[in-house]
Parts: sequence; structure tokens; C-alpha cells
Amino acid sequence: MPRENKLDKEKMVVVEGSYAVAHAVKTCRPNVISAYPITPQTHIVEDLSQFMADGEIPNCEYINVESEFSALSALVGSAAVGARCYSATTAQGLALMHEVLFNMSGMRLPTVMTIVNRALSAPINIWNDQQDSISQRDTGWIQLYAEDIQEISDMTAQAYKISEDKDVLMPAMTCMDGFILSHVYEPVVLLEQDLTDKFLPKYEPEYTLDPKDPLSYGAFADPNYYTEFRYLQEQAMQNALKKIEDVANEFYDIYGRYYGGLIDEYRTEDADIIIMAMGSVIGTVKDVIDKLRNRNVKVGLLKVRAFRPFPADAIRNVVRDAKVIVTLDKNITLGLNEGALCTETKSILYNTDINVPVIGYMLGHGGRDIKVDTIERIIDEAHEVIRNGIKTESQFIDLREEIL
Amino acid sequence: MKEIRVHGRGGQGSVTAAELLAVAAFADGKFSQAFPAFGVERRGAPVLSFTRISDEPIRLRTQIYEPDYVIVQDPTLIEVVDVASGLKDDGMLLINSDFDPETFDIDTKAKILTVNATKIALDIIGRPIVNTILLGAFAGATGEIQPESIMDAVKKRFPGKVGERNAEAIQEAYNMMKEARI
Amino acid sequence: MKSLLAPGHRGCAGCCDAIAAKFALMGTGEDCIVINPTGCLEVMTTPYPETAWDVPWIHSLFENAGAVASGIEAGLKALGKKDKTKVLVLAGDGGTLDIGIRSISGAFERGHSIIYVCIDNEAYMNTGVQRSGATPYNASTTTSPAGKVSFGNPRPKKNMPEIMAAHGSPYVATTSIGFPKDMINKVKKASEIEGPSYIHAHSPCTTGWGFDTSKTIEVAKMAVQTGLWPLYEMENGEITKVKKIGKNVKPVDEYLKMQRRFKHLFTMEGGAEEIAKIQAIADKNIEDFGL
Amino acid sequence: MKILPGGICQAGTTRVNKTGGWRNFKPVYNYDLCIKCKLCELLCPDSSVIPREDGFFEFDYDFCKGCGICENECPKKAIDMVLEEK
Repeated sequence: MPRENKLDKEKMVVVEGSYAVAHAVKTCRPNVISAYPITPQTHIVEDLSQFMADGEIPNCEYINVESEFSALSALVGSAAVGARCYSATTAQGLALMHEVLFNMSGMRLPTVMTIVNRALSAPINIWNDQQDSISQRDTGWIQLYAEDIQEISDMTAQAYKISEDKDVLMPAMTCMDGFILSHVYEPVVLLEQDLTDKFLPKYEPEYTLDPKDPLSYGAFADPNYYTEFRYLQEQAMQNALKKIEDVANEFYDIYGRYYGGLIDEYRTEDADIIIMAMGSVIGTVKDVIDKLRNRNVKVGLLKVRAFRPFPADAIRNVVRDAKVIVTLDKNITLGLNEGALCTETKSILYNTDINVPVIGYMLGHGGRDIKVDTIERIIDEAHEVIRNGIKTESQFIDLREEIL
Repeated sequence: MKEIRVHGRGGQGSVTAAELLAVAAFADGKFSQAFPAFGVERRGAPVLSFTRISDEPIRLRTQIYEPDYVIVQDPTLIEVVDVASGLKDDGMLLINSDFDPETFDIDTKAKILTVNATKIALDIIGRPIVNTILLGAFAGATGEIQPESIMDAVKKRFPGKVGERNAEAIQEAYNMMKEARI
Repeated sequence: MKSLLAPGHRGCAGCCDAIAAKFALMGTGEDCIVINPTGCLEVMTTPYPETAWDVPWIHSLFENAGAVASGIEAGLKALGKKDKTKVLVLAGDGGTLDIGIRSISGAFERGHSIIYVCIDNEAYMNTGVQRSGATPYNASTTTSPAGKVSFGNPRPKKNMPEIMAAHGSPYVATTSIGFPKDMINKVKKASEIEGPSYIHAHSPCTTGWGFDTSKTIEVAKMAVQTGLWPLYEMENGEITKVKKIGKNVKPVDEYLKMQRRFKHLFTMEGGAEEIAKIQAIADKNIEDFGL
Repeated sequence: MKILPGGICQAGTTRVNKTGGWRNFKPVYNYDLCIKCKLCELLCPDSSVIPREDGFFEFDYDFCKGCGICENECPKKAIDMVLEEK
């Protein structure tokens, strides 16, 4: 059932995206924050440091670590003693954490980490795309992508509730586009402390490192056991599918704000063309859709909020009657010439009775602005696919051919 | 929706100007959005920042290519940056300068206005910080924004004496430019 | 004193790691949490679903023990549980001197209250005796083998205790499993100190060094008695206590002869000169520390 | 047995794994020579030297791997390593 996102203008303030996230983290009452500075994540951790310096986060330790690797490693320890943990990073920092990402999800230690999405070097580039988190898709972390500041702020509390659920117990990344969302000032309802206290219960894990009940964490599992642990992780991801939906609904009941659960839809009713996208480009696409709908173009948007677990059923239900699906990817799987959303979408339609063509566009890499005109051209090309079938399944758009 | 582009140099507070404009616009009951042109510029380098103001919630996330208004914090930028790039014909270009608008050879059909924000800053604040003063001038020249909203935003951002003096300077710039309103 | 390391673990007969872990836990007592990075100790004590540990224990990765310990300490503090519980790292020399040095450096610079014990058996034993930064001069390992033109490892041991003292650690000590009371008392002392303390425990490995399983303690003692492994304590950067060997000092060849990893020095041409260089290392220690 | 998520183990559970079978030689006490100094108990890498009520010790042959450290370090030569009869 679609829900109205009731924004209370009286409660809104104009703040930077990073501040809204830091404030959201504060209201979730974390016990340990551990982070290493990296552009464009820095404002979040600076704001949290200021909250700490002003004594505004009780019962919390802030660890100024010497690397991202240690930022997440420290949280492995903190989570294992039962602390609610937080970190934030991006790009190179996330890549450096790669090994720990597997470790933390393998040990089933919940945590929330904001990924301020940014391109990976080389060449060095500090601007936004989503290659960083997409490249960590198999590490066993829940991945949620936000459209605007309100959503990334609210998603922080949602992510804790999902991650800490006893049927899930998997760490979660909440992803926001670097600069585009992290450095934008816009009106937002800062996560309300009283409502968050109501929404997010105290983290009380069943098992912890405790001298009174000395358990061992991180044992050495041979081929007789390893497979079963992987199976259980996958089960947890499947459980998360429902939990993400439930938590979005619970959030709506308490705060009155809703952005979809696993996915969200925008004017998909009777849509011939369904655009699938994640993150901040959603807003621009919605504007383009409104414009084209006024000209009776039947186009709609399927916003993917959860990339891991991948919401196969939810997507199938929406795209079933479309004539073409268009995926937008700020990433590329090199060697496949496709973005991840394109690949995943095709894969969940195969072996089903849904026979809708999928075309993919890779764009917005390394901070290249995604303009209204680009989205319009993509929709034009989608029409051409409806008329004459697929010519190019997946491609870069807005390539500067003249310098190639 | 109105789109504003602010040209400045790193360290001159152009990002803060865009932000304060967004805060003030929201206080006026509009929706707003402010963001820098994200770069690795250091102090002194030319920088850009943007503000959108609208009666409806703003979803658009592109940079601003065809602004309604352009604010230039430092006239020396005109030599090195195309400050009028994409500026709408019925738009306005506001330059911090003690010269008359006609002295500037800028390729635009939009109206050019100048305000000697540096002088106001030195007279009232005692330091050549012009970002907030130009917002006062902008409010006066365009009527897009209430001067009180800008002054409140500035006072909140810079509490105490600094904010008070800035507010005084904003009022001064507002009064001067109100007469030149387009 | 009760052993907090259960039997049934998969360590070799005569395993130095098991002895070192046992001593360290005797120093802290049972109110402690152990962080154990990758290495023999981790693998041999926790074959799922079993564990030999009678205290809470965590293995995360190879290079992050310092950070995991920091997080545990911070978590306990935030939850109001840090009063008595000690945070003890039991790490090998590879996990300490090589791959883990960044995270240890960070943890010590930040001043977390942790006890870091490096169980130094002077090579990567878990993977089959490869050289580490702790491998001594001329030891033959599988990646620094003696050969026609090589006497083995060409570099002396990295001086990790000095590095840790330079971090401003309030307590740094060297010890040896050949001196159980020394080791237990030093860990105990470390557990009573606020801030990060570092104990470097020399621990001869029967398999990697090539000596009979019954000689683990004997070889450890000999390292100390030759002056090759001086036992000392540093408080706030100053040496405050040294274990004297006095007249009992032994020549290094007695120590080297006990181990297969130095066997080539006694058969190769030029070996005697190399042994003399090792003797010079011991002599310098004796002079520097006043052993 | 059901596995717990994350691979958590209950304390001291290697006790199900009897490593006594690894032995070639087994230590035997000569209580006439033993001075109850406890060194054998302290040094045993397999925690297989068990104190008795009378202050002497006995070996836990379920776990003793026969390394011989106890024999080698005994100050009174009160321990002998004898060939394991299998």
C-alpha cells in the first residue's frame, strides 16, 4: 500500500546532509563510533566529534583510528561486547575495509555504517559514483541507498533496527551519494530523539564476549562446517527482505515518513517504460517523469532502496507489465560492460514468465553530472527499443567521444 | 523555481552564502537547496556554489546551468571565469564592485548591477567579508527573499557581535539595492 | 594456578604457544577477554565447534588485533563494564611486528588500556616456518633458507619493544616462557597498569626451530643465558629492571647447536665467522643492558 | 548439535578431543623423588598434569601428548618417559 510521506514543515530545518546523518546517529544512541577521515565523508565524523566534545552523546566512546581498516576492526570488537556501533567511510576507505566487511558479517555482528558514495582511483577522483559500495556487494552487508537527506537520515535508525534483529544479525551500509547528498543543504526533519527512543529499542544481543559466560568468537571452521555458516548468512539476508519492509512500515507508523521498503514506485501505474535507479538521481528522474507524463509519455520509476538483499520478488511484481526496463548504474562491472543493477535485474527475470527487455545505461561516473537532458534521451532510446527491439543492451551515456 | 549561482574565491564564504540563502528562503516559507560545486580548490581559487528556491519541494539534483541570478563576490573573477554562463536573458548579475555596471564588458542580456559590498563591509564590520552583505543586496535587488530572514540566518550562524554587525551591513546593502530593483 | 587453556587443543607436542598463552592467562586471571589474531595459537585452539579457551576469546583477522582490542576496550567502557575486565591480546610475531604493526601502533598511541603479549617464535609457523621481522640473523627458514650463497636470514630481529616504548607506553617488558614466574608476574603487573602495556615473550617452537619436543623450555632459557634475549622492564620509556645472567653466561654456539635452523652455521665454510657475528650481538646486549 | 550463527563456541570444549593418542612415550612419576614443586604442572602445554589431594600429581593420559617437557625440566628427575604400549 503506497503511503503519503507526510513532511512537517514546522519541524524542518535547513542543514547539510552530513549533519543530518550525524544527528541521526546521535539519536540512535551509539556506544562506540570509530572512523577515519576521508572526503566526502569527513563532515559526518566531524559533526559526531563535535557532539562528543559537547557531551551530547552519553555512554559513547569515539575512537580516532589510524586507518579505515582499524575503524571497522575496532567495531568488530565493540559489537562483540554488545555495543551499538557506528562508522562512516567512502571509496578507498571502504576498499581498505574489504577484508573486515566479510569478517564482521561472518561473525554476525550488527552495525551501521554510512557509505558516502565516491569513485575509486585510479585516476584519483573524489566525486560521486557508486562503484565503492557496489563492489562490496558480496561481503554480506545489507545495502540501502537513499534518495535525499531526509531518507538517509531516517534510514540510519531503520538500518539499526534491521541489522540488530535477531533473525537478521547482519551489518548494514546506508549509502548516500557523495557531495550531491553529503554536502547539500536542504530542509529536513532531524531525526526526533523521542520518536527514535520509541522506534529503536536498546541493543541487547543474546551472545557477547563476557567473562561470566566465556564464549569463543571467530573459530576455525573446516569444510565440514563452513558451508552451513554461509547458508545461514544467506538465510539471514532472506529474513532481512521482510524485515526491511516491516521496519519501513513501523517507521511510518511512528514518524509518519515513508520512502518505500525494499523498493519504491513513482508513477509506475500503466507505465510502458520503467526506469530503475538508486540514490540521488531518483529526484531528477522524478522531475523528468512528471514533465513527460504531462505529454502523455507512459514512464515510471522503480526506486531500488535495498540492493542487498536484492528484492527480486518486489521488482518482478512492478515490472511485469512494462514494455521495457531501463536501469541506471553509477558503476560498471569491468569485463561485462554492464552496471550491477542491470545485471541483477536481468538475472531475476530469467527463468520467469516475465519477458520484458532490459537495457542498461552507465552514467554519473566520477562525479559527472546527470542532467535532465540525459534522462530524456535515455527515455527516447527506450521508446526506440519498444518500437524496434534492443540494439545495444548496455552502454555508457554522455561519453566524451571527442577525447577518445 | 529560481536558481542562483554564486562565484567567489576559496575562503570568501561563497558556500556559506549559498547555504544562508537557502536557510533564509526556507524561513520565508519556500523550499530550498544549496550546494557547492564540489572540488578540491584551496584558498584563493575560483569556486562556485548554488542555491535553488522553489514553492514546491526540490528534487532536482543536477548542477545549475541556466541560473536566474548570478552573484559575483570578487570582480577580479570576471577576467578568468565566464560568470554569465547560461544566465537567463531576463536574469540578473550582481557584482561586488564600486564601478558602475556599464563599465563591465560581459556578454549577457541580463541586467547587471553592482554594489560596493567591500566598502560596506569595511565600514560596518571592519573586515572585507562580503558574502553576507551580497545576500542583503540580492534581497534588495530581487525581492526574492526577506531581508529579515537573511539577517536571522546570519545571526544564528554567527552569534554575538559578529552576527549583529553583519545584520547591520545586510540592511545597509538591502536599502541601497532596493531602489535598483528589477 | 589454574590453567585457563583446556587440554584437547591441536598444538604440537611441546608447543610454546600453549605454554605462553597459559602463562599470560595466569597473569591476568579469568576476568579477561582475549583477542587472538591469525596464527598457530588461533588455529590450534579453536577447531569449530570446539574451543580450548576458558575465557571469552575472539579471533578476527591477522592484521587488526590492536584495533579489535581498542574496540573491545572502548565498548566495555561505554557499557560501564571496563572496571575489572582485562583486555589481553595474544599475538604471534608476524601479527605483531609485520602485518599488524599499524593497528598496534594506533592502539598504543591512543592509550587504550590493553595488555598486548607478543608470543615470539621468530617466524610464520602456522604457514610452515617462513621468515618474519622477528626472525633472527642467520636463521634458516623456508623463505630465508641457507644455501650455497646464503647463511639464512640476512637481517637481525626488529626491535619491537623499543618501538612500543617509543609510543609512550607506561609498561614494556621482555620475557621468556623459559622463565614462567617472570612472565606471569610481568603480565600481572601489566594488567594492573592503566594504559597500553606491551610484553614480548620469547617462545621457542619445537617444529619451526628444529629441536626435540622436550626441549622447549631449555632452549628458551638458553636464549636468555647467552644474552641473545635479554629480559628487562621499561616503565615510561626508561629501563627499570634487568634480569642479570652474571657468571652463568653461555656462549651462543651452545644455543645455536640445539636448533636445526642454525645447523648450517656449523657445516658451511665461513660459518664460524657468522657465529662470531651472532656472539657479537649477544655481547652487545650484555654490555648495553648490563646483563 | 546445532551451529550458532557466527560460529560461537562454548568454553573449554576441546576437552572432547582426547589427544592422548598422539603419544609415543608417556611420562611416569617416581613419587619417591617428587618434591611437589609443581613445575611439571606449570610447564605442561596440554594442561595434563593434575594435582592430587596429597600434593603429588598425576598425568591425564587422555590428553598428554608425551612431549617430555616435564621429564626434561624436573629438578629431581622424578619423571621417566617410557615407551607407550599400543
